[in-house]
Amino acid sequence: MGTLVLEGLARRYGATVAVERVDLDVQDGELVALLGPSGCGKTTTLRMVAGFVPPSAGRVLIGGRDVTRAAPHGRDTGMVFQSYALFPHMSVGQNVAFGLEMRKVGRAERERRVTEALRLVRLEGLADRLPRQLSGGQQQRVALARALVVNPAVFLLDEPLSNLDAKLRAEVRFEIRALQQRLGLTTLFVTHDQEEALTMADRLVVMDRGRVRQIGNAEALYERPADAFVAGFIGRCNLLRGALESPGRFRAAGGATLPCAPGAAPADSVLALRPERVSVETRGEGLPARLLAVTYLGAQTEYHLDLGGTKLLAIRATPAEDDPRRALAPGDAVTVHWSPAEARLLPALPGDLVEEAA
Amino acid sequence: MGTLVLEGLARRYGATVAVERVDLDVQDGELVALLGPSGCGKTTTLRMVAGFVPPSAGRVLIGGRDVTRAAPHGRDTGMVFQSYALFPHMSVGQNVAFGLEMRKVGRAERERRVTEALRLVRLEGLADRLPRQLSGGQQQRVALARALVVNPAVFLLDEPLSNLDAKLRAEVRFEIRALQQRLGLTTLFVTHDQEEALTMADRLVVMDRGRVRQIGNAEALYERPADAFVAGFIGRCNLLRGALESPGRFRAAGGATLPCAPGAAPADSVLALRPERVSVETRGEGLPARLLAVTYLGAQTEYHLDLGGTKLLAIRATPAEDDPRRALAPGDAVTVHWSPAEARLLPALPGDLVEEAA
Amino acid sequence: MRGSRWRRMAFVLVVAGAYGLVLAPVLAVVVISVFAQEIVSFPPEGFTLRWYANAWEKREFARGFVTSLQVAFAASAIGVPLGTAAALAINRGFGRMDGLRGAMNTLLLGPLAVPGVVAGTALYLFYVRAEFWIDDDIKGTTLGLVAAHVLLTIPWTVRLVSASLQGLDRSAEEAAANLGARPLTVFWRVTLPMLRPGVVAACLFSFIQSFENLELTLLLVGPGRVTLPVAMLNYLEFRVDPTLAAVATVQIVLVGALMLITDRFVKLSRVV
Amino acid sequence: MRGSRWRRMAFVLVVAGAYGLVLAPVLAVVVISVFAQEIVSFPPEGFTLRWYANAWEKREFARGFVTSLQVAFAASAIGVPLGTAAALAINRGFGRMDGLRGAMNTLLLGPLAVPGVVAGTALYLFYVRAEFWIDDDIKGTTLGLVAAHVLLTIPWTVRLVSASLQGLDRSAEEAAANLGARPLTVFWRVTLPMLRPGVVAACLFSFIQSFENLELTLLLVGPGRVTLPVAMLNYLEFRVDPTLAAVATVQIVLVGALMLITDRFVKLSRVV
Repeated sequence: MGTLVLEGLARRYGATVAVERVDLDVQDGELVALLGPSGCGKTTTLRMVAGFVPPSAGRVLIGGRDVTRAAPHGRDTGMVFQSYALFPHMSVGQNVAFGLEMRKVGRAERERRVTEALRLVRLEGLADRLPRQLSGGQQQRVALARALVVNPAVFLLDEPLSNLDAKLRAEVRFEIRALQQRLGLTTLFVTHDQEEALTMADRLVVMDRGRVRQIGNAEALYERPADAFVAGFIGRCNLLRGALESPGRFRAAGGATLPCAPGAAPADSVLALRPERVSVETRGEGLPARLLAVTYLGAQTEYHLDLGGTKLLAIRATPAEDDPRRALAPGDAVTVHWSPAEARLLPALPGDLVEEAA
Repeated sequence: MGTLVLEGLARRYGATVAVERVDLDVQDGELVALLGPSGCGKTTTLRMVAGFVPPSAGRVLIGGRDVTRAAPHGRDTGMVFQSYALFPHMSVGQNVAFGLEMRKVGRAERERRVTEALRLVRLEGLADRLPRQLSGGQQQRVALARALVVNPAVFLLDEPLSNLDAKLRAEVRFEIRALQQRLGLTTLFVTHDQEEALTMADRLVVMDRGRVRQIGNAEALYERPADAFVAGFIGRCNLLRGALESPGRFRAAGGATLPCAPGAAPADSVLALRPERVSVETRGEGLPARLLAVTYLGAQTEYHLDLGGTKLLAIRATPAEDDPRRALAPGDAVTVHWSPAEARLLPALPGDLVEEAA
Repeated sequence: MRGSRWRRMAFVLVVAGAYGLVLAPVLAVVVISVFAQEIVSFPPEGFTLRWYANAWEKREFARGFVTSLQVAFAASAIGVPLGTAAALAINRGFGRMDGLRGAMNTLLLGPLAVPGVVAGTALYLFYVRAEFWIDDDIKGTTLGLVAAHVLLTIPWTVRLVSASLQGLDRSAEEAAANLGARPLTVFWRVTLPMLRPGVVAACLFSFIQSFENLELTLLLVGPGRVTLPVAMLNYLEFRVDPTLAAVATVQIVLVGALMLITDRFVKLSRVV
Repeated sequence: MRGSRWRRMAFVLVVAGAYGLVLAPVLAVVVISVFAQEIVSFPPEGFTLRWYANAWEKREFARGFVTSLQVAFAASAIGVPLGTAAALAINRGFGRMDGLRGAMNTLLLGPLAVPGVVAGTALYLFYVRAEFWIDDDIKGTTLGLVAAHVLLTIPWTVRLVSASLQGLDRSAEEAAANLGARPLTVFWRVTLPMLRPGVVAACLFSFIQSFENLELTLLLVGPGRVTLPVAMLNYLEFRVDPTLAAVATVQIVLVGALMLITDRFVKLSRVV
């Protein structure tokens, strides 16, 4: 295994910028997720690492070696494709052996390593099947084995879970992470699913429209988002446009004045407040609010609130059966409260879509 | 609007049972969701109501009239298809007018009602566009308008949100529900997404392999699931196989003895325990457990626990920064606790897949 | 990146070669038709429309052209609706019997694979017997010719319409029924308009297939009632000169124009 | 439910009608070939293989059969690789230029639409000029005939292989490169095997197109070196009897067998 370094990597198609600039160090054995909505450039970045897309600028270094101009077959990366990309005319064993064959590994050694790789992904005994005879989850594991068997310096995963159903996805997520940690694989992982990225990655790179918005671990991104886009993309978040009225007091566009963290705020700032940090009480201190809707979701309950013209979402653990909050209905008056430090002022980059609480 | 009654509705294809038996009363103005995994028979049930699939047994009554043998065009249902099923060669206006034309509504009246329906779904001014010129969300609203404009007795929705992206889905969900409540539409709604069903429906019908497992509102299904399948399908749930050792003490297959609600338990019973009802402490009273993994998910943190051979999942609100639980790492010893009443003994029907906590 | 540039050049060469090979004779005939001399020398001695005038004077060509148009039009008008109905029946009438549907589709490839001259001989012999039975002329009549050409158009129509049918979203038809449309109304208002690309392409190809057919036609035309391809063949038997090139050029232009016009409405390369 | 039963019966009738129409002459010719009398009467007077013996004795048919096989084989062997390369080049060589690709595809439909006799005339005139220049025979030679038939096979091959290419998951090729395969290895080990259905169908259809071609061939065959369809036409000119039906039956059986065998390996109704 080795390290992966991206230096000022960019890709333009004519006037269209697919990737503006990515700088990234992936440590030996680290799993880094590229996370963002579709069209953010994450897949293009991965494909530049694999060599399928030539960069317009910047460098790719794998294990310290500059491979920016190397062909895909000379890069020593192991990629797992979203569609799995198994060879339909080869058996599972032949699929897994393909990379070893290309490396001119001898027959006996090849068979040993194929068997070992299939055991690793728990597909012993299926070597003679054709890919179409396997379930989606099994095909996915064949694709993993095929990429792993050649011991690539860098492991690349392109939305490997998006074709699995929800139940299987949680399971495979766990498996891939365990495998990656056990084998110490240097991994770059592309996904649009924040839960997937949070669960699996050591560090996350949040991308949007070709730009890197923030790099950090799950906690850093969730607790200290760099801007409104990151706050809205990682977890749910109330994002309110407005302006600072006085230190610690934010006047939201809707009309309400809300307590917030002290600090300077630019003109186009946004107040970011996590819905689960907003407490809802039937009485007591806090801001008065009116309930627009209550949605029971089992473990949690969503409260859609109106604070004098400003809409706010609160998510609380569903109150116990005997709690008066259990009986709350649309139209009821409640008081809401949050620690001012939880209400952060964040810059909204031009073009960011700042919405009402989802 | 009217009521919808299904009496012993069943559909077999040769030896295959698509729907074994569905009995259901949908009240005037009520929204009922058919919820279940793919292949559970929910779509077949909807299509029997619409008349596209002739039932093998049972009756369909719309507004008290038996329409079991009526052709689709004689049923007075308004269906919104998963693919939207807009007529690609007709403009938006012509699409919406189609049903009125079939009902021989005069030109002036037709135009008035089309305009009104498009206004209702906020698509004024797009009547002359072709469907392919609209976004997915707009097409979805045209499909809604087309079904609504004829004032059908029963409104049928077949996974209407599954082709929208996550952001839009939450929004449209809210819109459809508001429209349905405002117009008092009697609605049958098919979905495989439990959150969608919980958010939108007055009552839910949980189906599995052609059978109705439970009918009730969100709270009834979540708090008082009828069996292990419903407990696992609505929200997340620890489902542990085992046997009652003594009243209030359950011996799980893994080896641990766990406190549970008192009551009789059949031989093949399952202990159902919601992960968010399991508290995790670094010290204090409770059962000793070892942490297998901790997953930070922003608002919540998942704790994968090992209780003497039995695996258990706990989900807690992420502890504050200064809480000692914030520093918990795999391998640490913790104590877990739950109110015995929360650990219910449920029957597991033969063939039910009872898994480890997901 | 260097390798990929060479590869691209090789690609372009292959494409140019294949196109050159396929189109060269066609281009050659167009060129020949406007050269002045009967045996072309290089450089050409001058351009002329003399061969076109010559072709116009030979009335067999003009008559053949009209006959071909009539027959092609009639055969398409009969064959396309029939083929469309058959395509619907094959793809819709058999419910869940996928195996049977596959067999029907393969069987329909049969006529495409039966050599034209074999089919022509078959029809000729068939007509001879049939005339013997009904005691009236069939071969040599326009009716007999049209009937034969209908056979040409049906397999093409079934294939093209089937392809459209398989890409068709059936839920649009269900939506129409749900909105109160009876089955026939669903067909005319929703199904048929959605099949338009396939049906238009079927009309075009049926017309061309019939218009250009020689093999099936050769034995079935009567004296003095020949189609254009047969007229060309007859002319060739006693004389070869650029007149034929002129006639061929007119046909190429006609068919090309027909394809271009159709392509405006339906992207042929997507349907065929 | 009653209405749907009537509709189904109507469907079955239409299908039966269309198939009957298309297949009737073929069946008729098979039946005629085994009837004893020259003019069929009903009930038949007896079955015989006399017409088959007769066909065998006419050596032109056997020689034509062999020539047809040789030409069809050679034309396919040249045309299919060329057409496959062209299909790859068209679909792969133009990067993001979708408009151009569409134009190339439509242009390739051109030859399908050029009447066979027009193309034959064009080639004949072209060969006459070419002979004049290189001062050697082309028309009448097997080489000239094969060259002409290659033109038949290329458009079919390009169309069939293009269809396969468009359904091909390119990420499989990328996976191979990622695993260390050089471009040529990727082609031989991954791309070509994945295109197999299209290539096999192209071979079959190229062979059949060449084997059954009359129009293009008619003017280009030399004396004593005729293909089977031309031999049949020549025979027809002086005599019509069930011998032709016997020859036709043999061809139908051959082509049918070829299609059935191919269908075992590649589901033709899905590819074509």
